[in-house]
Amino acid sequence: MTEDYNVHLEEFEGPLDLLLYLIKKDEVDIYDIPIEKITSQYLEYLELMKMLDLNVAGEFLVMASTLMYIKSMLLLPPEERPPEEDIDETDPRADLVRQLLEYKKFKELAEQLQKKERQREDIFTRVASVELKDEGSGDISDVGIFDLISAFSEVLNVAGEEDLREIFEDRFTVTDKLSHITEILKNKKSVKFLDLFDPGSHKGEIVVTFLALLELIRLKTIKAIQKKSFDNISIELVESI
Amino acid sequence: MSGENLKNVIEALLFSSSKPLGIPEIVKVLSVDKNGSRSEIKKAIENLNSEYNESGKSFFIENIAGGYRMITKPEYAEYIKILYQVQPSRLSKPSLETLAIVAYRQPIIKADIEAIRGVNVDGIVKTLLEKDFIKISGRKDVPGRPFLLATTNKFLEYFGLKDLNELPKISELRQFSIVK
Amino acid sequence: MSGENLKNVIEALLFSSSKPLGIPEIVKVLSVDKNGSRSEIKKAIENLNSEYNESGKSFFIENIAGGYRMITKPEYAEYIKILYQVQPSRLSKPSLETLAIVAYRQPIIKADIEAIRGVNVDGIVKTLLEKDFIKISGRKDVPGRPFLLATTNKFLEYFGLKDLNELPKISELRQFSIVK
Repeated sequence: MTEDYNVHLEEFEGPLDLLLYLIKKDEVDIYDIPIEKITSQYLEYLELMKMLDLNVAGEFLVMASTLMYIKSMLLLPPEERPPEEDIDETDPRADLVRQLLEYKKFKELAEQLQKKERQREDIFTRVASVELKDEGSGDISDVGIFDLISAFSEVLNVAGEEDLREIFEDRFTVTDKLSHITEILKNKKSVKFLDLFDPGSHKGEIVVTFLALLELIRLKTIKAIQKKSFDNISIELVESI
Repeated sequence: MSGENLKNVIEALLFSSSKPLGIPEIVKVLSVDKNGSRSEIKKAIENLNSEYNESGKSFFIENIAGGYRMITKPEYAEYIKILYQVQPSRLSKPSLETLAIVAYRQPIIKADIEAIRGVNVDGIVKTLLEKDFIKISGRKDVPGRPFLLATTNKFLEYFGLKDLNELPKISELRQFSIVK
Repeated sequence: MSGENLKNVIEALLFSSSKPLGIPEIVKVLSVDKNGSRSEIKKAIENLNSEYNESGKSFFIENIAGGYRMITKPEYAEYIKILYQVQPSRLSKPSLETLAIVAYRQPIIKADIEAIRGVNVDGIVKTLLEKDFIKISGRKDVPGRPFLLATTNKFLEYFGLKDLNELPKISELRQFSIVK
């Protein structure tokens, strides 16, 4: 069912993005990460991603074991922890925090570059630039993959408590849903993410709808937008020529 | 060549080119006839810009990617966009992040980008190479002699940067004590 | 829209367009905001032209093929031609592919390049010879004694290679999927 539409998460985001996402979502201090809580949330997302057959990269699993290792280290009294080299703190979270901060720095630099990219869209050289665009008013950000997964887990909660790893029937195919979603969006300009899922529909259908959405986002046929972080997500057609 | 004539030739050159022109290129073109020194050329470009500004032209000359280019003022974008209803091709977040890492840490090997991003970047590096935003700038002198990656002039142009010094400073970001 | 503003928008449109713009196209763009009648637009273009003339600009607006276009004055053509000659042009994809074949298989005869690429490469080989990326390094000892082709020092320089041993291994290129 999902074979042809195996979404490569690499094209979206990685384990560090997920961790930063969870840290921001829970508004926890990056210098004092509640490892136990974050680890269990991380593992939940991993489960969801696996269930969606998102082709979870090995890096996500490596990070999971790193988190669990840190968790176990924190259970030991400080003097029994193996001595760390090069770090003047004995906190087992130190390396991870440093990696997160370093990555966060580049994420912010990337945002600065993105601002410059947008500014350039208002400038034309003598031979008209082909890279034109037409975008509505600002203050709307593109939605990250984890926002989508969060929204998706809400849908699943509504759908009931069946085993998430059940084998889905082949009644709904990603291809069907691809055209279904595109049809809806041709008629309406914008649709709320949650409205694309019928309440009470079969879980297989929900998963297929979600995969179709990811595929459409990857193909840049649609875009997911959010007015502010953790707000409701809406889906729009990317206007083509 | 008189100052007036020099200025006009430079204007004609800039006007007819969509790519930024470097001073050396302009010097070369002028040398066929008479010549203009680097400083004369720079002065002429400054004069052109003040003229455009005073007479309220819709365009000006920008200093970008090591060269000069005539572009429209941003305030006319809304009209020009109506004329060319084309989709923007924007870079994805992972691409922007990877570019940021290359830009600030260049020259850098792929493995070091991966260490920062925490994921494999084969696909993204390939796309960025194809789009000419980054280039292979040499090899690192370590076992395996991996390729070093660096940003290109196209990168500077795309983001509207004169040179790499114009990259947003890391200190302009919110302060973190990254180094203990 | 004031006359001044109308004129500026039209200037920006003409400046950024590579094709001649018809009055109806300009009317359409302006109609989004406020509007300009056909005669107002024509008047604005006339005004722009007198301004360019008075301030001795190197370009003007010509009425051609039922539309309007900004072009450089003929007297600057000689400089623009020189510019195109001195401007470093990027190698095309077919040129790069041919160059790659020569680089990895040198010395090689033209017929063997054609056998790999599946197309006639006369034009490309000629260009590469002119640009000094490849040279004739001898003749092959087969009937007809065809020329053998090899890369030059300029080739090494252009690609930032110390010597031919620095050429990326095919396996490394595959890593970035530069070759399929």
